[in-house]
Amino acid sequence: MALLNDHLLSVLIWFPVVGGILVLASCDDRRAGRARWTAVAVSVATFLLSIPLWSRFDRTSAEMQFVERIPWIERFQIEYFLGVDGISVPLVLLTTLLTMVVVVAGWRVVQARVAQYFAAFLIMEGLMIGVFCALDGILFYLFWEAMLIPMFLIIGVWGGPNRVYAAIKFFLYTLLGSLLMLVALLYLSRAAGGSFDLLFFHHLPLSAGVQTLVFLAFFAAFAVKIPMVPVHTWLPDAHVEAPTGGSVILAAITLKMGAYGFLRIAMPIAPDAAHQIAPIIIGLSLLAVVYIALVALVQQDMKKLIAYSSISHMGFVTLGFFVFETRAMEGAIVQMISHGFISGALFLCVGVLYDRLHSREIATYGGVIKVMPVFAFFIVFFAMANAGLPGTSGFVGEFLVILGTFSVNGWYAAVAALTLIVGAAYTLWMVKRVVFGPIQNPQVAEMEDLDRREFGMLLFVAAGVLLIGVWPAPLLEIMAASVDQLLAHVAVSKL
Amino acid sequence: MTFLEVVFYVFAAVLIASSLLVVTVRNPVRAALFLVLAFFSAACLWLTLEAEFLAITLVLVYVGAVMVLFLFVIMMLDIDIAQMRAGFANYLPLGSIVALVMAGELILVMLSGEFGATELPRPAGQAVGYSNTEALGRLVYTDYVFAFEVAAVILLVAIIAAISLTLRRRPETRYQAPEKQVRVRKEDRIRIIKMPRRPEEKS
Amino acid sequence: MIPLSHYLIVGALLFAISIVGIFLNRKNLVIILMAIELLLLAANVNFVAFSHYLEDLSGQVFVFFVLTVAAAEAAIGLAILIVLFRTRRSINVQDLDRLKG
Amino acid sequence: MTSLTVLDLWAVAPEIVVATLACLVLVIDLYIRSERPCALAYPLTIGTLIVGAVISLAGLYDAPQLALNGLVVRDGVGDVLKTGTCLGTAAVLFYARDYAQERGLWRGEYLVLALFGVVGMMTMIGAAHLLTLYVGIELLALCLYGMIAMQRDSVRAAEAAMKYFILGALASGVLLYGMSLLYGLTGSLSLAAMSQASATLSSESLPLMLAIVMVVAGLLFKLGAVPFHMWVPDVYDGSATSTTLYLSAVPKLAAFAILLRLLFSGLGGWIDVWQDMLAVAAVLSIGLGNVVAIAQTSIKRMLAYSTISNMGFLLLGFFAGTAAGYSAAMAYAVIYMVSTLAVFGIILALTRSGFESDLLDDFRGLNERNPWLAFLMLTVMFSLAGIPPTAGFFAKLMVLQAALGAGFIEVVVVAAILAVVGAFYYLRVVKLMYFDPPEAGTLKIAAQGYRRATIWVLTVNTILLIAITPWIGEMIDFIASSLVHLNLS
Amino acid sequence: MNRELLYLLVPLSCLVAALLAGFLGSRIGRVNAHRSAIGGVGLAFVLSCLIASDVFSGNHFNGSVYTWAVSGGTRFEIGFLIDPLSAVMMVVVTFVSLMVHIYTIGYMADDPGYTRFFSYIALFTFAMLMLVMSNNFLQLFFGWEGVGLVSYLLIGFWNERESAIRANLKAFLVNRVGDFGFILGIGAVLALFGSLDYQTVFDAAPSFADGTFTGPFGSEWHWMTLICLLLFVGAMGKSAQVPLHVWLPDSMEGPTPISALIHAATMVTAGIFLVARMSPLFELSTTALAVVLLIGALTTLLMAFVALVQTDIKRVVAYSTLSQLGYMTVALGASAYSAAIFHLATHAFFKALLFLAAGSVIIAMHHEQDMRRMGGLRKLMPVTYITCVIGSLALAGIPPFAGFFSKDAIIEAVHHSSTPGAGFAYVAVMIGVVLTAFYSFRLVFMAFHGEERMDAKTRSHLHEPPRVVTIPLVALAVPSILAGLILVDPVMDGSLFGNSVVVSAGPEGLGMTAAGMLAHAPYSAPFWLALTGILLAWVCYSWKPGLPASAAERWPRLYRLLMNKYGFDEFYHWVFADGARGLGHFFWEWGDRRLIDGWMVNGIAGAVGRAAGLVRRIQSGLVYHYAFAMIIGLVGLMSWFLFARGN
Repeated sequence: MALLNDHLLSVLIWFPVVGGILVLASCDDRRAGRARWTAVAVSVATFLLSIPLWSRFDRTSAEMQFVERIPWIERFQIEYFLGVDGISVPLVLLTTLLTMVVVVAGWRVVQARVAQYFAAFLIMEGLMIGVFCALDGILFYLFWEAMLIPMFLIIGVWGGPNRVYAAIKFFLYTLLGSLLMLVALLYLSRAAGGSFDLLFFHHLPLSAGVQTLVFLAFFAAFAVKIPMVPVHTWLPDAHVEAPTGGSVILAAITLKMGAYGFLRIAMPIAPDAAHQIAPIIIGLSLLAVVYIALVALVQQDMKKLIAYSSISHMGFVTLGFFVFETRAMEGAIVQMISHGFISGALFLCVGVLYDRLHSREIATYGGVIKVMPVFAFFIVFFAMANAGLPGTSGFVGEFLVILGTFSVNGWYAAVAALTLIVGAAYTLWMVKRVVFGPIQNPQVAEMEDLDRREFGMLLFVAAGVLLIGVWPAPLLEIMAASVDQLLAHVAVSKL
Repeated sequence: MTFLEVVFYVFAAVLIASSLLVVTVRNPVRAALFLVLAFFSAACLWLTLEAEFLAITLVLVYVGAVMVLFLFVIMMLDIDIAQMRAGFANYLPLGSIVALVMAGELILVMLSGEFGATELPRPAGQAVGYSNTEALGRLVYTDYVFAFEVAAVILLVAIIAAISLTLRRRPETRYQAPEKQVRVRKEDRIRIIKMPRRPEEKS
Repeated sequence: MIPLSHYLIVGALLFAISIVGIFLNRKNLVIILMAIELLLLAANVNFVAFSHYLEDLSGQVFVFFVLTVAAAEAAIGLAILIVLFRTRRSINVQDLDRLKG
Repeated sequence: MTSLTVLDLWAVAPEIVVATLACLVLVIDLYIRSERPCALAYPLTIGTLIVGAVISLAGLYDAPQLALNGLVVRDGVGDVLKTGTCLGTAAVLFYARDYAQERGLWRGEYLVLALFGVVGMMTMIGAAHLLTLYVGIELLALCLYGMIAMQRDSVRAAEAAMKYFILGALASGVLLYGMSLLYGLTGSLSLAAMSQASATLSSESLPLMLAIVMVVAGLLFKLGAVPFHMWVPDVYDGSATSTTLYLSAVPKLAAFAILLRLLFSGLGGWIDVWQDMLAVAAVLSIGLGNVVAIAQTSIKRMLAYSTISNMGFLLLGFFAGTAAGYSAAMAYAVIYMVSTLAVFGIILALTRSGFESDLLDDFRGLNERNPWLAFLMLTVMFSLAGIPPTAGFFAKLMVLQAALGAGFIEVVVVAAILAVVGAFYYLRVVKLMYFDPPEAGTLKIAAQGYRRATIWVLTVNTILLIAITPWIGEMIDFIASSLVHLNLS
Repeated sequence: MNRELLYLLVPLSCLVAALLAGFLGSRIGRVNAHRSAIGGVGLAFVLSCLIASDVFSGNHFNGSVYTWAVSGGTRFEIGFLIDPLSAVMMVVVTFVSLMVHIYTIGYMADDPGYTRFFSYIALFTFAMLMLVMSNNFLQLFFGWEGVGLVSYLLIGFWNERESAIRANLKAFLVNRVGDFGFILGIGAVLALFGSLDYQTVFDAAPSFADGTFTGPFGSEWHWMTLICLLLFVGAMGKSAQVPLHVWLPDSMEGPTPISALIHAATMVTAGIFLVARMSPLFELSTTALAVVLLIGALTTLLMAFVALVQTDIKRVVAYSTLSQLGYMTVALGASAYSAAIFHLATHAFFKALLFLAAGSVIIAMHHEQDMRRMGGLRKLMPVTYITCVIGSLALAGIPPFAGFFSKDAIIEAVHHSSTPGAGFAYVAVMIGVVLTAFYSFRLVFMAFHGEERMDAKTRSHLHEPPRVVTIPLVALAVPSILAGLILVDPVMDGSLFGNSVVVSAGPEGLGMTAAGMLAHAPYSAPFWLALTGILLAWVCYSWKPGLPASAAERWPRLYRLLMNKYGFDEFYHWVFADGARGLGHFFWEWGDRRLIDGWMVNGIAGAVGRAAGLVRRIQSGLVYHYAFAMIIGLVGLMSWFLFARGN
């Protein structure tokens, strides 16, 4: 119990990693069932372990909590330094929650190299939690990069026909950004007298020029990960080719790592540069909202469409960050969580269809509601959530961001609000062509509705979407103190 | 011009000329012979520097042993000399430019006067009875004994390598392998082949 | 009297000639090996000259070792040459192009 | 002239032991014939190397000592590197056995040359004098020429040996010429004396610059850095894989040692002269190595270019000229050696008689043929690419940090971007192993007997690259502590 | 009983009913599904009536149910504001909804999506109630979008029909255009007032009345104008005002009960309700009011003309709805909020009636909607006929039917309005009166009078639909007759809505009473204009049926213009649908695929690859090349150091 009290974060990070390694080591394809059940057990256990994070978190404090800090590489003052604040806690929970869903989603679909598949997800879970908890620059980078490996394999091994291109593109794109971030971290460490403590970096005085360069380096890493226009093109490819679970994790969590990086690293370390560059980032965000939405409109591939929709929604997140307004920023964080659920759910939905007909082309389908009414209910629900319907989580973030942005600049808000129209347009147009209409493809007529497993996982996610939509107060409450502190910190110039 | 200077300039000129010829002549045998000349001239130059032992060694070891080895190999390999130098002229301009640049830079540095040693006066000759060989021998067997041992290892390595690379059992020569003879079985020697009953039908 | 730099210039010229000899020669490997001997000679000339002018015997000791090494090198070089000739029936430098890219 | 003491002998004890036992191996192999080749020589060789490693390590924490009239030095860094050399060579020979046996290379001479090569490397590592340095370099070089050419029936090996010989001799000629100039300038061949001369000799001096250019050029050749890298791919490619393994993995430690001895101990006072040269070579090496590796179809050639780029990274740490830089470069060399051992070990484990496994396509679908080897290969590839949490990442981290600490931000940024290019070809191997189906007709890889043992050792070797992560700090501290006596000011 | 619980019960009973029918519909069966839905909505209706009586006895309520979120110091609440305005709306909504529920039992009897349908309409009632009962903008928006969602679902109810699913997408998107303005309006409110609570905002509004900001091109803008206009954009979307009206006619693809409920009686009135609710804000901006007035007048006029040429029975009613919504908007623009709500209420009854009557005809005709294939139904469907005539009379504004009072109140209000553009609006509404009368009776004459134009088979099956269909007709006919008479006095003297609508100054009230209006009617222009309209309709469609065709031939361009509905649809399709897709294609093809992926990403990768190939060729395999490279490197380094650095 002491282990859980004092080392909760470590447990959360390493438990799934070790679990993943065990799955990998102890199961081959002949014992796929064992791999599956072990994976489920590990992911559920991780989720249960993450609950205390929520329940024992002191919401009134903006300080780092559950802190663990021991020296690691003393020569370089690299520490094993973990801690969470109100911004990371929801993300950690999102990770543990969705990993469960993803593990279930891959249950029957993956038949080859089962143990490797589940192990990859479990290991990735731990690494992603690590990203959200790490407070040491190198530790952060370690988790950040290490996560690429399982993701690369997931896309490449279990992906679609063009998976190699997608996987390598994903990897290199991200790596390019990250290495620049590494250089920035090294530079900061040099300026800080050797330490890699991110919290110490927050208070490090830096000149305007240095801040700009450092910020741009971080920007390179995070913008790619989020992804922002124009470095987004890896995402549609990666999403399309990845297996369902990979798409879900990619959309739901890894994209959030980029956004999280802005909050935890880029903005507080280089506040003046953040202010200075904010108009550009806002411009790119708005470009994402409109340009990407239009691009999404013409996609023929469902996954690609959802991928583009993700980019567009993540545009909201960056917009919310860089107007430096409490409501907008909180909205943006809620948007991160909500997008995790919704895009994840949409990918699951596409996965359900793909499992049946092995096609992601919109044109293949049509009239699905006739044969799969329950499924149709879910996909319409998630589509509506994606379009930001009130009562779903998709609304909360968009609403708060637009509101917050408006109080800063009406024009920004006006452009952002266009998503109400275009967002609905591409989502519902897809729904129209897939779910509604007459059945034109005879294969569609033979599709079976959701089985219990699929129903369960979609219901689970839908419950989350609905809960956040109807009552986002707890979520906002947990992050409020941290966001306030962050904004207060960013408001003070370092010059 | 003293005698020493005459000796120096003459042999220096011969050295340069013969080494130029080494890299330019068509026939490798001649090249080897020019190399001998070059080494000989160098040995003479070294004599002007009172490095008697080394000069003698150069002649004995190089001219006597290494160059003979070279000639031996050239003869042994029986190379077609006629086509050896084709196309040489094509690369000459580029080669000479590089050579000139390099030589120019090196000479520039040597003449720059920044060499601490140029200020050094040419030392007076050694006393009578001074043995360069003995002095060197003392050094080599005492101060430099470790290097000497390593050099010995180098020679050993050269021997091992040269032998193991060149000594070979000729494939055309047949050796007896008693252990194989003992172990041989019927199947290794006789193969029973099924033939069509009437071979003439095959055609 | 002959200044040190003259010896050095002889060495420098030998150096330049031998180096150019290595890449100018496109046909016969043996001559490349000879150029290498010249290259070592250039360094030796320097060493001996410095040794004399510095009145320090260690330079000559060095040359002694260089000569030893050079002999060993020549032996191995020629051995490799023979191996090469046996496998390829040629010591033409231009034929030495199976490994590339 | 000083008299020889036991202490003097203790300083070169590893060299003496290995050289003596090497002679024993030579004799034993000549006179004791057995059913299988080297039945006795092989264990003896491994034993020799282990003894060498133990003796090297034995004096680790002694005070540094200049011995044998200043020809050699025994200090912490030398001990660590000698230990690494011995152990690395032992691993090389361990991995190489089956492969070399199948190709008729497994002869006493091969082992003896490998052992004498170790003696050469140790001599380089312990060198405190230009002469020791030179004979050490030549000893190693001659052994390598011999080992490469030993595959006598192979056209490629002979060609590789010849190329290596010519270019190596050219480089050592240049190095020697530089040394002669240094001798002339400082009046001494001892590195310590040379470093004292830096007080009086200005770094603006033209002859000095020339000398340093020559020396550095020679060293860069030994490292295989651009523009003296041309031998690397051809030699790696042409040699038998076991030899490639030997010459790619172990001598990097010695190469680092001679960099350290010559440039730091000897020419440390003129750092501003060689620093820029190394920086340029570093960037060019990283760039060229990474870019050209992409176009390769043979894994050995690809790894050769990877070596070029990795040596660039090593230089990146080294040229910083700080304590952190040297220890980073040394750690880089060690980690690089371990990675290289692993990767070639895997290649060797995949070969069978008549099948070289040296093309990238031979790795196609390895995950289905042998998932464990595929996983090991994956780990090494990510380590070489510098992706965390592997040791390769920390190696790169340290050198980048050192270079940044010395103020070379632009160089670091360029290196970082080029590393992305590098990641591509490592990923390609992973892609082949994991994403592509195996080619029809390729067998599953069965492991039994010696091969099974090899795979166990390979596993330890490879997993070390990840498992070290929690203790990477200790490892770096160990390496750095071995460097403290070097009088780093 | 606790009041708050009571209020909560109204929407929740509908929600529970919707969930029951929706999720458990297949388990509990059709009958139980409709029972639960009707039960829920019926309960809501009864409670609404109770609440209304309570409210009119002076018990207003404004309080929150729960805190939805707290962010940046703003509390976002879910809560109720129960005042006369919302009470009236609640009663109207629940009543019409209940009627439609009952009617549905008959209308949808054969439909496989029976339970789903009940779930939807119950859910709709829930959303609409949330909208009208809200005490803040957040919940308003919630309900606002909720009705949009249900409307989407219901228009596309017959989801295998291509036209239906196209119409529902269109409806949703056009509504979203309105919401775009709406959410920005909410943003502006929050930015200005720091709260989304009605009461807080309304209380603070006067002090911000003159607040200005600098808009584009340096123009000065009043905050109030901006807020009101943005909110009104939302209202335009929901209430289908020109130019955002295009979705409403298409929404007739849904089942008829839906047309009655959503697209006539309730959802489309949300915009009207919104503006009335926001009267404290609109009153502060004359500009906004003028815009409202103008848009309303335009809608009235343009849509009424289109209604003249429609032949689909439902579309005629739909366009009449548009035109009537225009009336209400005009009233809002003229600051006659009470009149607008009054017309909203009466219109809800008679328009629902008309739709249900049309639906009744459609059932009888076996889903034939073209009036040119009807005629003479009067004898065959007497109940439908009579109720339909009642509805038409109410719509045409013939005293003493409900529409007369409300419409007259609007006309009077516009007449006396001082809002800029009131003159134009007055003319528009006057013309509208004629047209309204004309098209409503055109329907009556075409469908129920004259010769029977349907085919024999249909004719043989033609009969009055069952009770569940006719009872709601009758039930709706009653308020269509009486609602005006009863309500006009309290509305006009301001006692009904009290302070729930705010009028700064102007024609509100005008001292009209039921008796006075009835007495005044024969002397007023609207009355005679309406009669003229009916007469014209009789002339054209009963007396001389060839007349319309010859008129169409005489003015072909005008006819085509009207038939094409002024080309809005084509224009929007061309500009927005095709435009967006074209732009999307362009961005994707040129931006993402060629510029970013092709040129930047793969281009760089390709360049690296080519460089690799190039450098690889330098590695020629020839040893003298290698030596040369080394020597060049050496010479280069030498030269660099000796010349560049040395000197």
